[in-house]
Parts: sequence; structure tokens; C-alpha cells
Amino acid sequence: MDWNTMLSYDWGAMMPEFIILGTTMILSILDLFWPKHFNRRKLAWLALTGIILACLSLISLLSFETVSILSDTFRLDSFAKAFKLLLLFGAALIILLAEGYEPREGLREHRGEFYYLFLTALLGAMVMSSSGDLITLFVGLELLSLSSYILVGMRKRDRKSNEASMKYVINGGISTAITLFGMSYLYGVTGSVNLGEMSRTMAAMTDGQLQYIMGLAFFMVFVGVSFKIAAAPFHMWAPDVYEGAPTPVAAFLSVISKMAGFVIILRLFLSLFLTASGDTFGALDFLEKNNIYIASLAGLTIIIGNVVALRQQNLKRMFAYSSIAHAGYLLVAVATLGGGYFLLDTVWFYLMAYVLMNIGVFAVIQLLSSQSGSEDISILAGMGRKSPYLAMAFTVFILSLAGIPGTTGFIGKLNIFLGTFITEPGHFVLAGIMIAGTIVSYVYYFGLLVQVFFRPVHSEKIIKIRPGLHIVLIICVIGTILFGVAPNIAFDFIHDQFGDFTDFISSK
Amino acid sequence: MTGVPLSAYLVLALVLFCIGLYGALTKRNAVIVLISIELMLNAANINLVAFSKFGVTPSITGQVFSLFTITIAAAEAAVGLAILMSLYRNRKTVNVDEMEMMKN
Amino acid sequence: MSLSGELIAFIGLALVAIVGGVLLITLTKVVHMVIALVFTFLGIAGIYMLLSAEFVAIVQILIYSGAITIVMLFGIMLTKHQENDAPAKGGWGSFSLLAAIAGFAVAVYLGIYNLDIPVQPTALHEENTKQIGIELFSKYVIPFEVMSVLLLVALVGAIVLAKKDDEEGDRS
Amino acid sequence: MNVYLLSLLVFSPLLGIVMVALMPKKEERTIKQFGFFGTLPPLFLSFFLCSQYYSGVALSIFDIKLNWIRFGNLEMYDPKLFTVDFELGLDGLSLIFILLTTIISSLAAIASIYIKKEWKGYYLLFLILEIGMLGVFTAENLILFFIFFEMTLIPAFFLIGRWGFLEREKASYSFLIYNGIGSAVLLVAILILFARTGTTNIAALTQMMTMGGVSLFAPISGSMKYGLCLAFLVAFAIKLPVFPFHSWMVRVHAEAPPSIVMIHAGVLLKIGAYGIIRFGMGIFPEQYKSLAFTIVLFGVLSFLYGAFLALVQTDFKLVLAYSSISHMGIVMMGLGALNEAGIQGAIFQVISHGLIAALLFFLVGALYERTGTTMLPKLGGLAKSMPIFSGFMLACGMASLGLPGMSGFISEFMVFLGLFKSQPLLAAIGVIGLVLTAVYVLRAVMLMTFGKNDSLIEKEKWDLRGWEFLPTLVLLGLIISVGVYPNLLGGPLQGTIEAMMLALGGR
Amino acid sequence: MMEHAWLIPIFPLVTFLVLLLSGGRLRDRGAFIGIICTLASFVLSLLVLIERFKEPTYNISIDWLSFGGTQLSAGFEINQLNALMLVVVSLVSLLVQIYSKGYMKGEVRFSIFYAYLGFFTFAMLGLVMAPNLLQLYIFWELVGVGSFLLIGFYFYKLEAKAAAKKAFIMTRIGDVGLLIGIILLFWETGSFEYGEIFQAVQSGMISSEKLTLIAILIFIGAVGKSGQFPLHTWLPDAMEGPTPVSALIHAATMVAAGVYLVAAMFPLFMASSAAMQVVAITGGITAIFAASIAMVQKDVKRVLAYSTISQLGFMMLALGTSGYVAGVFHLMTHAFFKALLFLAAGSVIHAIHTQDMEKMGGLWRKLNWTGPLFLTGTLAISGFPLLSGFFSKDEILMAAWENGSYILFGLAVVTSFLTAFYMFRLFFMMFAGDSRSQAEQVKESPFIMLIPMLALALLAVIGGYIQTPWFGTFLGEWLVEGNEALLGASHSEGPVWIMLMAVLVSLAGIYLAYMIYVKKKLSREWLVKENSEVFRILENKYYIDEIYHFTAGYAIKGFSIFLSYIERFIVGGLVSTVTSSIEGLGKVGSKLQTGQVQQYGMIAFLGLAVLLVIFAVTGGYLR
Repeated sequence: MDWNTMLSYDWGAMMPEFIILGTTMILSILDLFWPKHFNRRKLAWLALTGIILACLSLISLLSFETVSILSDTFRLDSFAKAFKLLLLFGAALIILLAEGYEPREGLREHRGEFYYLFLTALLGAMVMSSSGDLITLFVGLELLSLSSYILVGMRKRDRKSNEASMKYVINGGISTAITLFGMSYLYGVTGSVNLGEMSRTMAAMTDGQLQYIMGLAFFMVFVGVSFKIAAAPFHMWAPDVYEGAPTPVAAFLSVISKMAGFVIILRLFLSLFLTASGDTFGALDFLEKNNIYIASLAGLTIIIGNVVALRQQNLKRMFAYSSIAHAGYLLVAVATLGGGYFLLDTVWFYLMAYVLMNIGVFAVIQLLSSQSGSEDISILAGMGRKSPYLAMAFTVFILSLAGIPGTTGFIGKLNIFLGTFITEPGHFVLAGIMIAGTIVSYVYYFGLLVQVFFRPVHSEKIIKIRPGLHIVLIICVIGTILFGVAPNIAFDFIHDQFGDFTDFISSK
Repeated sequence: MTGVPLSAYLVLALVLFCIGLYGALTKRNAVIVLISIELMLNAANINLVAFSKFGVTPSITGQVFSLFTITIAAAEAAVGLAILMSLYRNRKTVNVDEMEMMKN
Repeated sequence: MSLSGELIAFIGLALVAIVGGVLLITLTKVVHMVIALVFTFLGIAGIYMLLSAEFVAIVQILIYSGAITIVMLFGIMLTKHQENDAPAKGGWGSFSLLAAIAGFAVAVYLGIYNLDIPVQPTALHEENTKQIGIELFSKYVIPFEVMSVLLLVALVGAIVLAKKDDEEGDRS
Repeated sequence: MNVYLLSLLVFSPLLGIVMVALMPKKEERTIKQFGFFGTLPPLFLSFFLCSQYYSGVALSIFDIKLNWIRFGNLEMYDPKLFTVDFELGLDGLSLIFILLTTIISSLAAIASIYIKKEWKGYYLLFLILEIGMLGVFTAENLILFFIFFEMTLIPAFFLIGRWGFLEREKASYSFLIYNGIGSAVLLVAILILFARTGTTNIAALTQMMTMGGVSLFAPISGSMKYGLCLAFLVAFAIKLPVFPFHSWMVRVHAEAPPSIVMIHAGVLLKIGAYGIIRFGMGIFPEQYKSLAFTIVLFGVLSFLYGAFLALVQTDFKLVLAYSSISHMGIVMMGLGALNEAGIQGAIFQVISHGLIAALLFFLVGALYERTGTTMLPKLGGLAKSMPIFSGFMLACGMASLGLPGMSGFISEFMVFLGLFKSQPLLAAIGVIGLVLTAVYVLRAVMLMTFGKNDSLIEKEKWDLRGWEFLPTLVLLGLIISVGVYPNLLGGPLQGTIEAMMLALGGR
Repeated sequence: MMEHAWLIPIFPLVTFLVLLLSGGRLRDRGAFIGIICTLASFVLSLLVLIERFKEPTYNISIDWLSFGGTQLSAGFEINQLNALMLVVVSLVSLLVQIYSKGYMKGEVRFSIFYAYLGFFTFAMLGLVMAPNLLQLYIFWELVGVGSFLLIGFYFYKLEAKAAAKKAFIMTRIGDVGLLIGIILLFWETGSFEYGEIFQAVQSGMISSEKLTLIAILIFIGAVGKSGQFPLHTWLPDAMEGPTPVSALIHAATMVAAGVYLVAAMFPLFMASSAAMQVVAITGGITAIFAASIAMVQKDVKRVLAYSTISQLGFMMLALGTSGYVAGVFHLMTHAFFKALLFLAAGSVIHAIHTQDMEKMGGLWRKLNWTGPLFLTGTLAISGFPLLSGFFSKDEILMAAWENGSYILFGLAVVTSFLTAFYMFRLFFMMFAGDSRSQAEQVKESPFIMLIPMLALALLAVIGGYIQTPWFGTFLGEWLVEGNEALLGASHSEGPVWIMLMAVLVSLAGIYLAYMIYVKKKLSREWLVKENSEVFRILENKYYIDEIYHFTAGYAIKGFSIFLSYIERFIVGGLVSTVTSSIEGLGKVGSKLQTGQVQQYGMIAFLGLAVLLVIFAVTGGYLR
């Protein structure tokens, strides 16, 4: 392979990644050389600019045909475009959160790193979402993981932060090992790491033993990745880590990291296991045959997330459990494969809704906890009277998380339900668990609203909102309501731009 | 040529994986936990390399993959240790089971 | 299965690796555990040799037996560890762990113990390093570059986290 | 103009919302006035619609249909597949319910004068609630219905939990959870229908379910139809509420502010009946028919259970709460009678109970405002100190126990008329409740108004006065006019009921 | 004139509304409005009656309630029976209102009282005019409310409160029976209209079992309203209301509604002999039962109340033995003399402020007008020859005899003996002998109270002459005109000895009372001592109230309490079980979250292992 072949690839398709990478470099150099007294908060705006530029370049790439570089180690298909868009959008919001982040003991001199580690993590997620190759996928995943391990431990003097980071790294290491172990088997039974090739080999596979190993690999990869999305059985780190992590990082974990997890799940499952034959006769698809496992894990995730959240007094822990539950809802869509018609757009829409509402919630939490130094739910008390607009925004997010009509959360859930019912036999049990979980979630979600509106004021301090947070809140509120009332804006966009994601697997 | 069969390598990898896992989940010292995780990654590497020779379609890819893995493992070990340092500085312990400030 | 030289080598190396692993679990002194693991890593490197992966074997020795072990030893020294790692707590927890591991192992073992993929002649051992280099710099440029970012991240992270904060002045 | 009239009606409280929202918090008087004025546009619009109806205009000209949401990417099969339109429509049944809503909302807005704090938030939520209620009764498809249905839930939760009595939070929680369960069941049923048929339009679904439509994906089997019908029934039985799903409603009645209970008992509970008629009976007539006995059974159970429990309550609000359960039992009985008399009686009962309960709770509000208690043992002899109040209370009690000449009688009579035709045995058991109703109503009302009282400190000028006469007289007037000339109400219903009966296969 | 008959009930309604809306400001002037309006009603009723003599039945109706294809209508009808009733009701009401002007003087809520009277009169007139059963039922209930309001007029008195409630609920029980009857009848005949119902009945469309059931259900309504056994207990208690109310409601109008109902539905009853039996037997039992209680009561009004019950029983007995005319006739005469009795008793109470007979006596000299008026009433009710009661009672006895129900006939005879006895016991204890009253000044009632009594006395005397064996049976002929087949003979024929025996029996009763209470030939104490058991039972009204209280009352209350336990523990328990189990699940979940990072990994791995094992076992890949 010579230079010309190298140049023959359409590297323009990687523009967003390059922009993010470049921004990271610029940030790290600036951080290194700028005088110490220089307020590094400004770097956040630079990072934001980078993300926005990346976003714009991605939008300009939307009309591109599917691009594949270097035998699929990078591919820009509709799936990648769609999810990268979300990743960038979410990351932009989180950078704004991070801009306004002022923990009690301060980030001190590490604010610069704080910002560009977000970018590297984002880069990892982006690489992951547009890779058609196990190695790239794995490297991207690890880039994301390593960045987030560090981010979680950023508040060095905070013992909770240390502990969270340690827990995160240990669990993350185990999950990586399990995933990798699974991947090694996948490589073994297919002899390739290119998803397209693997898919073809697996579809043609009729040997029972190889299929069995493939199944083992499937479960290992799935359980390993369930760490990323914080789903059962690998969900337990989430509450501790969220609690210890800086709030923007917790938001990042619950939104971007989770999204990346779903990206990898969808990439792997849809390209490999959807077409792989599920038995030696090739009569059933592998996923079709084994979706009961995912379904039970999804159900378990929903139950655990919602039920344990009932007992939480710490806001971040509560939203950790809530995010577990939401991962469960999304897994329902994965398990049922959206009934065949509602998978990718459903997951995409739900993740978008989740970005909006969850980041909004974390913005409020960050605001309040940095004011009061506590993360107990009682800091919400009396917000309704003290700062009604903030309270209203919070209410919108909570209602959306609870899936109340008029918000994006509702439309997202509705989509998932459609997928569970459309086939015969419908996944009624799973849908039942999901709906029951939703009702249980009312209890704690509305418990927060009870604090906000019914309880006497917690502290009379006026809440000062930084402009960054202002923007986040406004975007999230508008988005949550807009896509709840007129979801077709999003649906039409995704259908017009990406159709049915038909270019998912390289046809080579 | 009747060499060592693929399954032998795979079983070895499995055994090492299990040992690593056991170590990671039972050892109290965080350093050992981290190193056990390395062992687990190593086990996966054995799989990759073995499949690269004896797989369905033998190729060098498995070895390349394992190289990536080794690098990542090293990076992870470094980061893990760094985290352990900052934890140790605040808590004066490296015991995993003493990390229970946050629970329930 | 005749007792070929390859097999003997395999058995020997595998034994070294497994014994190292077992020692990791059974030894009580932390330093000893790490040393035991060095043997495992070396054993694994030998296995790589058997699998015609010389380059990987060398890397394994350099990175695992060398770098990582040293880093770990430094870690142990720096954290003024308790000499002994207390034995694992018994009881229900460890029982279920053993059961889980046993279940996992059996399930996987069932899949692989008689895995019989027809052996195809390979040329992996010929210019192994070159093959890897070609593969790496043609096909896997992107992950390779991403890997560089990853290493950068690890570097920055290690510095940020492990650095002592008290010396505020010597920020570079 | 006509096309947008309904949307205008449904969203007209927004005007009030904006006005109230723009007012500074401190302007108590203005906020209260604006809050009340906010309920007037829908009131006038509904009167206008009503006058249009009575002048012979077909209600269907008011229907509106706009493209709204398209789920999935299935255009290649059928462009209408999995679309949810914004469609509002009107028929005689919904017209009546809309009138009920607007009237009671306006009166409850007046009664909200008793609210002591945070008027701004109160009126904002109040008006949102009204939008929800109006939407529920005009929605032409299930998703839209559900959206509006939930839209009533959230404001009501806050209104109960913020402005209620002592145990308000608990009450608001049980309101939320029970209704949450109800709406969850409802949602599941709606979505199964949607997923299997690709539409949620009520008319289209009715067509498909009764005539046997084509299913693109997976068919809806007979037993699933039963399940769906049952799900609708359960969902709305919780809302209604029917024994044994009633305990939330007791708490709400006891703890919510009286003005909100006026809305709640007056309109919100009625959504349950509306839903059963529209969806249970409307979409699944076959299945509904075979479930009729169960429906009546639960109706009778509620009727008697509520009556018996009302007999031993010491809090007047609880008496009213159980009486509501009892009266909703009558609705179920009527709906299960499967004949014109029963169904029309049930609808009458819905309206009548709406009016009566609203009036009763208005009086409760007035009473609490003056005495600070609604405990029966602490009350008594009010006929002396508050003769007018007592008079109204007595009249209202009489209306509640089904005194002829008042709306309650017509409905009870028709329900039993219908029920004796179809389920004479259950009807015969049910009539015991008529006596019990008299017993508990008289007990409660007489404990309050008759006798002497030593524990209450009576003040000068305690009796109802000024503006308080407006809601009382309007409501009592409506109760009596429906009672004296029921065809007033019966007229608009004929079309709907005829259609229902046709689906149910005649008498 | 008849087309304007709808105005008859409207006038009293106007009274009600005007007085209620004026809110007591009119005070005594309220009486004038009441009286004038009722007078208008009365005059109109009289005109209607007169016109009705010449013209046929008048009927008009409008659509009232439609459902499905059915149209229910509202309207009014003027036939012989209700034309007569209109006059009786409006007359008695008018007289009572005039009387009340004096009796209620000084009452604070004077005009409210008139408002209530107006409402009651309206309801009663409406009831009488109803052309169909539904409308009848509507006014039937309204009558109940009117009586409820009037009985509970002294709302601050606990007894009045209890009595009002009791009256309403006991009659309600009957009403429910009536309602069911009406509904069943509707489904059988497809109509509520009398005419159509009777046609259907005659055509034999309805099976006899159904017919009997319906008739009995309707009769239950009558039982409730007319205070027949076993739903009679409210009536004596209802005496807690002001005395004019007792005269109006519990003598002439409301209690007569039950009889009116049976009379109005007579063709239906005729079609079912079993139902007739039931009516007659209930009537007979009630008659003797109430009479026996009346013998020992000490409260003037209670004696009169039981006497009313007894007389109503008489009427029922008459109707049950096909004595349509006899029943209606007695209804009319009873209205007059019982109203008279009540008003006179009220006059006495007004004078000496007590209702206890033991505290009266010797009033004959002091109350120069009231005494003779009371005596007139007493004689009339006792069946003293040539007074109105004599004729109507005679007619009843004849009817019973003619019908061949000799046992009932015997009962009736005994009852008329008892009637004469207890009425004269009452009279003698009040007016004869020495004064036992503490009241110093016993003043005769004002003129305005005497006028109505005089009018009633006149009617009580002459009222019987419209239907006598000697001077023609004008009433009967008119009543059954055109409907002979339906209603039976206009006059009951019987042996002459019956009339003689009736006279003898009542005279015997009077004599016995005279001997005991005036001459004291028979010591009362001795009587009581000899029959102490019997006396105790009678004094306690056969313990019916207690039985009800301990059975139905306790049963309902007990069941309610039982249900409230169910509510709390089963319904509530179910909910709390669900919630607590969810919370418990949460607790377990958060317990598992020990903070031990290795445990997290272990659980994850455990999950993986479980998945793999299940997959290995059930996957079916390995053979």
C-alpha cells in the first residue's frame, strides 16, 4: 500500500474526527503553555467551538454516500452519521455543563485537562460509531473508557472521586477483559475482524460447535458492553461512580458513554448476529432465537433501576439508577429489534430524548449542588418558589424522564412499545415490565417534584446561573418539549436523511 | 504434522482467564487486582494469537489485534496505577474492600 | 497425539503460566505475587513463540514482564502496602464466585475442548514482524492513530492523577 | 372558521394562562380575576357550539384533522400507516361532556377564591387542567386522547399536593400512582391496537374491530380483543373508580382543595365513563357485550360498597367520597345494561353526579372556610346559624339520593329501568342501595344541619353570601332543570346512543 | 276548566318558591300568600270537579324523556278519582293553613313553615293528577320530602330530627318496591300510562305470576306511604312535627296516597287475586294491630296516629276485598274527621301545652268549642250512626262480607269495637273528669283556628251522605262510571244485620270506655295489673321499633363496619402489600449494593455465567 492508495481514500469523511482531534491538540498545547493565572474556563468555549465545527462538518457530510476507508476500519454510513450527530450534540451540552462546573474544592489547575479529556472520550465514541472493524471498535471503546476513568477521578482531593474512579477502573478493566475474550472467540470462528466479512462467514455457518462458541462470544461481548450502558448484570458500578464523579462527568457517563455502548451493541449485533444463523439448519436468526436473554436482562435492568432508585436520597445516585432503568428501556427496543420496523430510529430518538432530558436534569443538579455543597434531594426543596423558571425547567425534564405525554420521553417510549407489540407474538411480558417500571419511576420522579414544589425553601441563597448552563437549560427545555409536541421534526429528519439505514453493512 | 491442537491453547487461555478473574475479584490489594485484570487480557491475547494460526482462515490480524490489546492493557495499567496513587494519597489504603464510602 | 517437541514445549510453558497464575492467587506477599506473575507472562510469551508470533512474544516480554511488572512494583512500593494481602474472605460470596467461575469455565470448555478446525498451512512465522508492520500501517492506520491518542490520554491522565498537588509551582 | 373552532375551544384557556403568567405574583386579586376570566372563553365557545347544535347544525362540520406524527418509516406500505393526526371532533356525547367541563371549570374557578396561597401557580395549573379535560372529550384518536388524559393528571397532582388539606401529599401520590397504573394499562391497550393496526383513529378502529379489518403485521386474535376490551375497562374503572380500585379517590376527595374536588368529582372521574363508552363499548362491542354481566356486577358491588361505607364515615368529605364511588357504581350498572335506557341513564348519571358533586364540594368548601372542619361530630345545628347554606345542603343531599325532580333521579331511574330488563337479579340486589343512599345522605346532612350544636362558635353573618350564590344557584338550577325536563340532555345523546346500540346489536 | 287544571298544583308551588326566596322576611304575611294560593287551588279543584261531573276524563301530555325509540311523557289527567282527591287535598290543605295561622303564631320560621306546606301541597296535588306511574312516582317521592321537611320542622329537637329521618327512610323502602314494580310493569306493558297498562292487563299479556309480583311490589310502596304494617313505625314518630302538619299529612293526604295508589291501580290488583289477598290481609292486620296499640298510648297525637294507621288498614282491607268504592269513600270521610281530630287535638295542645293525656281532663268546660268539635270527630270515627264514619265503615264491612272473607270481616268488626273504645278513652281522658293539668290559664283557641275545625266538623257530619244505603249511592256510581268492569260494584250489598252489628259494636266500645274512664267501674290499675304482660307489649308497640333497631339497624351498621374493616385491611392491605413488596425489593437491591467493587464485578460475572450455563444447557448446539 503506497502513498497514493492512502491518498485515494476520501479522508474528508473523517473531517469531524480530525476537527475534534485537532481541537484536543490545540487545547492540550494551550493548556500546557498558557500562564497559570490564565482562566482556563475559556478553553471550554474553544472546545465547544471545536465540537460545533465538527458538528457542522458532519452535517455537511450528511449527503455523502457511504464512505469506507481502509477496509472498513472507518466507515461513514447513515448509522455513524446519525449517532455521531447525537454524540456531538450531547458532548456540546456537556462541555457547557463542564464550563460552569465549580466543585467545592475546585478543579484547581486541571481544568484544561478536564475539557480536552472530554474531547478524547468523544473522539473514542465517534471512532467507535463509525467503525466496521473489531479492532477500531475496541480501540475506540478503550479510548472512551480510559478518558472517562481519568475524568471520574479528576477531583483528586475528593475521596469520593478517587474511590469512584478506582471502582470504575476495576470494573471497567474486568468488562474490557470479558469483552475482549468474547471478541477473540468471534475472531476465531470467523477468522476476520472486519464486520462485513464476519457477518458473511457467520451467516453461512452451519457447524453447531462453532455456533455455540459464537453464542458464548455473543454473551461475553454483551455482558462486557452492558458495563458501558450500565445494564444488568453489569450496572452496579453506576451509582457509586456517578455519585463520586464530577457532575458533568456523571452526565457524560449517563449520556455519551451510554450512547456509545448502544452504538457498539447495535453495530455488533446488527451486523453480526442478526444475520447469523441461530441453529444448524440456518432456520432461525441467532438474535431471533436468543432474544429472550436480552429481553430478560432488559427486564431485570428496568426492575433494578426503578426499584432501587426508590430508596435513594442522593440525587446523582438516584439518577444513576434512573439511567440504569432507561438503559433497560432501550434494551427492550434492542431485544425486540423494534419489531423489525422500529429499531434504529427508535433507539436514536430515545437517545436524543435522553440526551435532552438527562443533561437538563444534571445541569440542575450541578447548579444546586455546587450552591449548597450537598447532593441530597433536599437541596431541591422550595425551588419552585425560589426560582420558578428553573423549577419549571426541572419539571419538564422530570416529566419527560417519567414519560409523560407532551415531552420527548413519551414519544420515545411510545416508539419502543410499538416495536414490542407489532410482531406476533408480541413481547407483552417485557412491555408489562417496562410499563410497571415506568409507574414505579413515577414515585421517585414525582418525589423530586414534591421536593421542588411542596417543601419549604431549603436555602434562601439566590441561585446564580452561569451563561453556559443557561444555554444548556434552554436548549434542553425547548428540545424536550418541541420533540414531544412535534416529534415529526426529528422523525422526518432521520427518515429523510438516513432512510432505513440500509447501508449498515458493507456489501463488499 | 500433529502439533499441539488449537483446543489446548484455548483451554490454557480459559484457565488463565479464570485465574485472572478469580484474582481480580478476590484480592484485596488494588495493585494485584489490576495485575489480575492484565492476566485476563493476556488470556484473551492467547486466544487471538492461537486463532491467528489455527483459526478458520488463519491470518496475521489476530496478532495485530493482540498488539493493540497489549498496548491498551499497558495504558490501562498506567492509568489504574495513577488512580490508585491519588486514592492512596487521600485514603492511605490500597485495599479494595475498604472502598465503601458510597454504597446502597 | 504423539509427544512431539512442540507438545513438550507447550506443556512446559503452559505449566509455567498456570503455576504462575496459581501462585498469584495462593501467595500472601504482594511482591511475590507480582513476581509469580512475571513467570506467567514469560510463559505466555513462550506460547506466542509456539504460535509463530515472534513479534508479539517479544512485545509481551518487553511490556508485560518488563514494563508493566516494574510499574506495578513501583506502585506497590509507592503505596507503602501492607506486606501481606489478607486471604480472601470465605463464605457465601466466594462460594458463589467459585460456582460462577466453574459454570463459566465448563460452559466455555464444552465449546472449545474438542474444537477442531482443519489446520491450514500458514506463513505467519515468515517475516512475522514485517507482516505485522505491513498490516498495521496499511489496514490499521486508523486504530493505530487512535491508539496514539489513547496513549496520550493515558499519559496525561497518569500525570494529572498521580502528581502531587502540593507542589503547585512546578507545573510544566 | 368552523374547522378551527374546536381547537380554539380546547386551547382557549391558554389565553388565561398567558394572562395569569404575565401577572406579578403579588397581585392576588387580579390573578384570581384573570384565572376566572380564563375559564370564560371555553365556556362561551361551548355555549356557542351548543347553540349551533340546537339550531340544527351538524356537529361534524367542526371536525379538524391535521397531519401530525408519523412513526416508523413504512411509507412504502401505506402512507397513512402509523400516523397520528391531530384530529378533534364532536358529537352529542362529547358536546355534553364539554359543556359539563366548561361550566364546572368556571364555577370551580369561582370557588377557588377559597385558595389561600400561591394563586398564580394554582390558576396556571387549573387552566392547564381545563385544556386537558376539554381535549379528552374532543380527541378523535387514542393517542391524542391519551395525551390529554395525562395532561389532566399532572396538574391535578400538583393541585392536590400543593393546595390540599393536611395529608395532601399522600393523597396526591395515591392519585398519581393509581391513575398512573390506569393510564399505563390504557397506554398498553392503545399501543397494541396502534401497533397491530397502524392507526389510532377511533372511527377507523371501530370499523376494523367490528367489521374485521385487514392487519398488515400481526392479527388481533379474538382473545386479544377480549384482553384489550378488558384493559380499557380496567383502565377506566380505575379512573371512575369502581370497587376495588377506589381507595385513591377517597383520599383525593378528602384531601384535595374543594375547588379541585369540584373539578375532580365533576369532570375528571367522568373521563372514566366517557372512556368506557367510547372505547370499551365503542371499539369492542362484541367483547363488551359478553363482559356485561361482570360490569354490572362490579357496578352493583361499588354501588353497595360505597353506600355501606358512606354510612359509617365521620368526615363529611369521606361520606361524599364513598357516595361518589357508590354513584359511579350506578354508571357501571347502566353501562352494563346494554340497552338504551341503561346507557342513557349512565350518561345522565355521569352528568348529574358531576353537577351534584361539584355543588356538594362547593358547599364543603364554603363550610370549611367558615367552620374549619368537616367532621360530622363537630358539626350540627347549622340550619340555625346558616339556614341558606343548610337549605342548599339539604337540596343537594336530596339530589344526591335521587329525589325526583332533580337530575339524580332521572339517571338512577333509567339505569334501573334498563338494568331490570337485562339483569333483573343484579338490579334487584342493587335497589338496596337506593335505600342505603337515602340513609347515609340523610344521616350526614342531618348531622350537620339539624340538631343543636355546642362546640361550634357561631359568628354573625355566617351564611352564604354574595358571589357564593352564583355557583350554588347555577348548579342547583342545572340539577333541577335536568330533573324536570330531562330531554334537555337526552336530545344530543340520541345519535351517539343509537350508534352504540347498533354496534351492540340492538336490544 | 279542566285544561287549566295544571294550575292547581302550581299555586302552592308558587307559595313555596316565593316564601323560600323571600327567606323568612315575610314573617306572618307568609300565611296570607299561602292561604290565598291554596284557596285558588281549592276553588279551581272545585270547579274542575264540577266540570268533571259533566265531561269525560281529560288527559294531556307532552314528551318528557326519550330514549331509544321510547318516549316518556309528562302531563296530567282528570278522572273521577283524582278530581275528588284534588278537592279533598286542597280543601284540607286550605283549612290546615288557615288553622296554622293561629297555631304557629309567634314561630320564628313562620313563613318557612308555609313554604313547606306549599311544597307539600304541590307535591300531593301533583301526585293526584299524575296520568302515569312515573309521574306518580316522582310526586310520590316529593310528597315524602315535603313530609320530611314538615316533620323535621323543629330541626333542633333531636326527636324531630330522628322522626323526620325515619319517616323518609321507611317510606323510601316502600318507594323502592314501588319503583321496581313500575319498572317491571314498564317492561311488561311498554308504558307507564294508566290506560295502556290497564289495557295490557286486561288483554292478559302478562303472566299471572308476574302480575302478582308487580302488584305486590306496588303495594309495598303503598304500605310504606300509608304506614301499613310492617312499615308503619314512622307514622307515630312523625307526630313530632307541628300538629297542623299531622292533620294535613298524617290524616288526609300523604298517608292516603298509599290508598290512592292502590285505588288508582285497582284494575291491576283486580287481575291478581293473590295480590288482593295480600292487600286485604295486610290491611286487616294493620287495622287491628294499630288499634290495639292505640288503646294504651298516653300521648294524644300518638293515639290519633295509631288510629290513622288502623283506619288506613281499614281502607286497605276494603280495597283488598274489592270494595273499591268503600275504600275511596272511607278515604274521603277519614280525611275529614281525622283532620278534624288532629286540629282539635292541636287546639287542646295549644291551650294547655302538653300532649300527655294523663295531664289533661276536665277540659269540656274550659274549651267550649274544641270539646264538641272533638266529640264530633270522635263520634264520626267510632262509626256513630248517621255520621260520615258510620256510612263509610259500614260500606267496608259490607264489602268484606260480600267478598266472603269472613275472618277479615271479623277482624274489621273487632277493630271497629276497639276504635270506638280507644277514641272514647281518649275523649274521656281529655275532656271528662277533673283537670289534671298544671296549666293555670286554659284559653280557647282563637277564631282563626276554630273556623277550619268547624268546616271539617260539618264535613265529618254530612260527608257520608253522598254514599248511603238509603239516600242513594251517588259517589259510587260516579266513581265507577264507565269502568264498572274494572272497578266492581258501586255499592256493596250485605245483610242488614251487619249495619246493626256495627252500630252495636261501636256503642259497646263507647260504653266500655265510659265505664272505665268516666264511671271508673273498672279500675284501670286493675286492668293493667291483670294483663301486665299484654300491656307492656302494647305499650311498647309490640317492640317493632326495637326489633327493627336490633335487626336491620344493627345489621346494616355492623355490615358497614365490617366493610370498613375490609376497606382498611383487605383493599388497603392489598395496596400496601404491593407497595411494601416493591419497597422491599428496593431494599434488597440497595443492600446488594455494598460498595464493594469486587462484588459488583462478581455479580456481573455471575450473570454472565448464568447466561452461559443456560445457553449451554438449552441452546441445543452441543450434542
